[in-house]
Amino acid sequence: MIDKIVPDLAAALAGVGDGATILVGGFGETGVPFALLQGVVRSGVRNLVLVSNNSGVADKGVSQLLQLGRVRKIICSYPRSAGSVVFDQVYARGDLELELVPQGTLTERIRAGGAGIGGFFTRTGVGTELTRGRETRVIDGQTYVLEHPLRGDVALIKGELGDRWGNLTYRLSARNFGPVMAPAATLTIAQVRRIVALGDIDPEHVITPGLFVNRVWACDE
Amino acid sequence: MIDKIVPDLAAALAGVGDGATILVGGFGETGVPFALLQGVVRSGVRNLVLVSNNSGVADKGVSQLLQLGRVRKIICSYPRSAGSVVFDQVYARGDLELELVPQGTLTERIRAGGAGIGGFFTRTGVGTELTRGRETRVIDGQTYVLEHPLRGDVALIKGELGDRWGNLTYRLSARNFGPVMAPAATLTIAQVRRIVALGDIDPEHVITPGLFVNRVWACDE
Amino acid sequence: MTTDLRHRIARRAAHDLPDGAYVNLGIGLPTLVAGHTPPSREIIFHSENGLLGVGPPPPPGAEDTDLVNAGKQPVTLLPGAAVFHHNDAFVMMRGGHLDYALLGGFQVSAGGDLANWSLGETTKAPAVGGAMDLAAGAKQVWVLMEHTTKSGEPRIVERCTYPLTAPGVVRRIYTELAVIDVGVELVVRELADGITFGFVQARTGARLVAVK
Amino acid sequence: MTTDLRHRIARRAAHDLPDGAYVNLGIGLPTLVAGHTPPSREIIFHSENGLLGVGPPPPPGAEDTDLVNAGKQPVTLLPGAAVFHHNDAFVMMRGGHLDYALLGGFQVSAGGDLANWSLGETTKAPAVGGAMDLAAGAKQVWVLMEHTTKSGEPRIVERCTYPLTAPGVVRRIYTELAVIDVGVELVVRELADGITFGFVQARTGARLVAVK
Repeated sequence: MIDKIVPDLAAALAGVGDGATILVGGFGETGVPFALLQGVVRSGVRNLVLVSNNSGVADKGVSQLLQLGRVRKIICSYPRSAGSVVFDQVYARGDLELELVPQGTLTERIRAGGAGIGGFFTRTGVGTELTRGRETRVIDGQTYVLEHPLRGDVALIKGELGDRWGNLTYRLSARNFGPVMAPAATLTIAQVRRIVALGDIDPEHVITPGLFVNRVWACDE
Repeated sequence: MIDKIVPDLAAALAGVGDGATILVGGFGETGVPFALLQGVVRSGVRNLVLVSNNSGVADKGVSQLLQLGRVRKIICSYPRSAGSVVFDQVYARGDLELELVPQGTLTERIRAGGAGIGGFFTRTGVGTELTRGRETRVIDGQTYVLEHPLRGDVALIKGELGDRWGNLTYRLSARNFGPVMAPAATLTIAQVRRIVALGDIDPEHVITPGLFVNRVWACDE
Repeated sequence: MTTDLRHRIARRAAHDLPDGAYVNLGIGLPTLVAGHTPPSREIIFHSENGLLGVGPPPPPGAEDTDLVNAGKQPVTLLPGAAVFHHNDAFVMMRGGHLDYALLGGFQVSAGGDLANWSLGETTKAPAVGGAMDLAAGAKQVWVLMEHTTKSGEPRIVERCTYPLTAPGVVRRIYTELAVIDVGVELVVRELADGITFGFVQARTGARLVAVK
Repeated sequence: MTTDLRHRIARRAAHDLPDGAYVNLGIGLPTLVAGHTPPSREIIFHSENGLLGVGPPPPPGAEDTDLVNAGKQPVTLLPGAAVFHHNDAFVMMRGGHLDYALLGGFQVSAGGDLANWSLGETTKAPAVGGAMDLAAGAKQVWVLMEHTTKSGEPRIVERCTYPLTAPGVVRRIYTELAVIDVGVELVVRELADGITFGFVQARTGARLVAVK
């Protein structure tokens, strides 16, 4: 019998180790799997590479990992925002490698990682310093730049409903990166607000089919 | 006021002309917009390029267009199947150009066409005659082939519910190519089983957001 | 710039959005446009985090932390709205499905180059978000900005000195002084009340021409 | 091949699918596997047209033309099933998310090359469907086929003479005579009742070795 539901945070994060590349869902504070991130903090793992649209606000989640010096590199589109105090400090100290990627290219690179695409051409970023020196190609008279897939050892995402096969729904704009990241990691872990019985989610309303998800943990957050 | 609902088949197909490249939704007979195709037959347009997973069964839809000699070229993955009698005849006569594309590459090329991707690398088809002579590249030790986006002048798809903003749902496996093709054409036309009031489709259950759809026509099929 | 001037720019741009337009509003000044669209027109606002049909902010107390816009501010959904994931949101941008992106700007060049994401500082981290995707992908890019910097330097220039967001993409500029079309030339389409062409030209770093 | 033999091959392969496996069944013989999985195991079947959690065929009269599998036959959905569009269905294949693809075969080479989509005829149109995507994308490809052609020619060969579906992808072959692992060598893992190694070797166009 398939049962992807795990009883606690420790079981949810088992095997997440030093040096892992972790895809972290969320946009601003919306859809961020804070409880899972709190568990990563407590687990003490270090030397992490994080892939996350933002770099954390205030002192929780990604910010806390940054503050504790657990992150070697962050790949994101918008690290600096209102409340990204910790990031600003850590970055200013030179203690963090930053790979800045346009948001649409970030999500497309993650999508490619999950979809078995070896690379793709996009017009985004052409003629800017973010693509300087990169391979370009003129296609139908337009210049495109080649971008590469991005995968994680782990994805941490936040769903609304989950079942024992790993099927997920999301709530409103908390959906954001969850469905994109779930297919792109070797180990995809979802915190959900509620576990439901198999079949309770209408097959047509499943947003992330269970085969993209390894563990589901219910968390009242 | 936005109102994408059209009153009849003629209005649905206005502007679909000779030489058009038409993306046709459906898999086998499921999700095929037969009523729209019937309209295309009646309109008399010719010299068409069709993009369709299959090549029609029996004597309706794509088959009928083939039989009447309206199709110059078909781009598909599985033209020959039980009941594809018309295709077999027309093809044997040499009256039809066929571009055969692996199904996953077909859907990914259409997806790229709608997503502004200039090209992508896939492992599908590498080392086979379907990619012979094509540009390849070794990425992380694996050989990939470069594939190009595919767009239509027109997309004909079949939805379940539609509203005046063009939002669509689909029923069960009739979803297939609809959501993939809708973004990839200049003019996307949907036949739907039922028109509903704006707001009747839960925003979280919209499968094809209205901006990908130009016309919605209710049809009891 | 005063709040009143900012709203005046936003209102002017809102006036030019046609019925049925799909529009993305950049953070900052462009966000104000949503409050100024004529009620007779249906304009569908897109948010990069996966929303189409974004409505006005909720009344105080009715905010939902799961429903925010690109600026992370609470929003509502209109009837007919759709929710989708981040990748689909950028398919809409990159795939050319949005009619208009209304963006803020640091500089716009005579050739329509846009610089709006980085001041080229080396001590602070850069942050780009969806700026490059919108600039490269929308059918039309309009820039809403103050005509000059706080110290009076022109923002409309021969060549951008700040890092580019995208080259050759801006079609129109709205400032507190004028509405300027960007094409082969910079054409002043409209002057604000009481403003002369010469006054605008004196505050612009590239050659303007008057509309014919 | 008799229906009984076909079912025997399908049953044998079904026996090797572990609990919790995500499996795509090719049309033809592999389709029979669904009817033979041990009830103690949950196997999740994927269909290329956008279904996961495919159940048994509906009872006569309960068919739904909107609910079919890759072979266009009516199916049902199990509790826990998911419906998605065609592109996502192939993301699952191409992205390596399916544990097993069980496919039919015309020929398999000693190196694991698979030929199962075309007989190389020039008068009839070729048709590939999802065969190449599955062969290139699934974590493991197992081929279920008759050991020889109707005229007695081996299907397991040194080099395929039919057009390839994908090179070097087959990990295991199930026939009515044997179960053969494809690796550095072709290892006969198991012989059917009453069949000898020599009998199988005589009907195989490449060198076999016995399992150690």
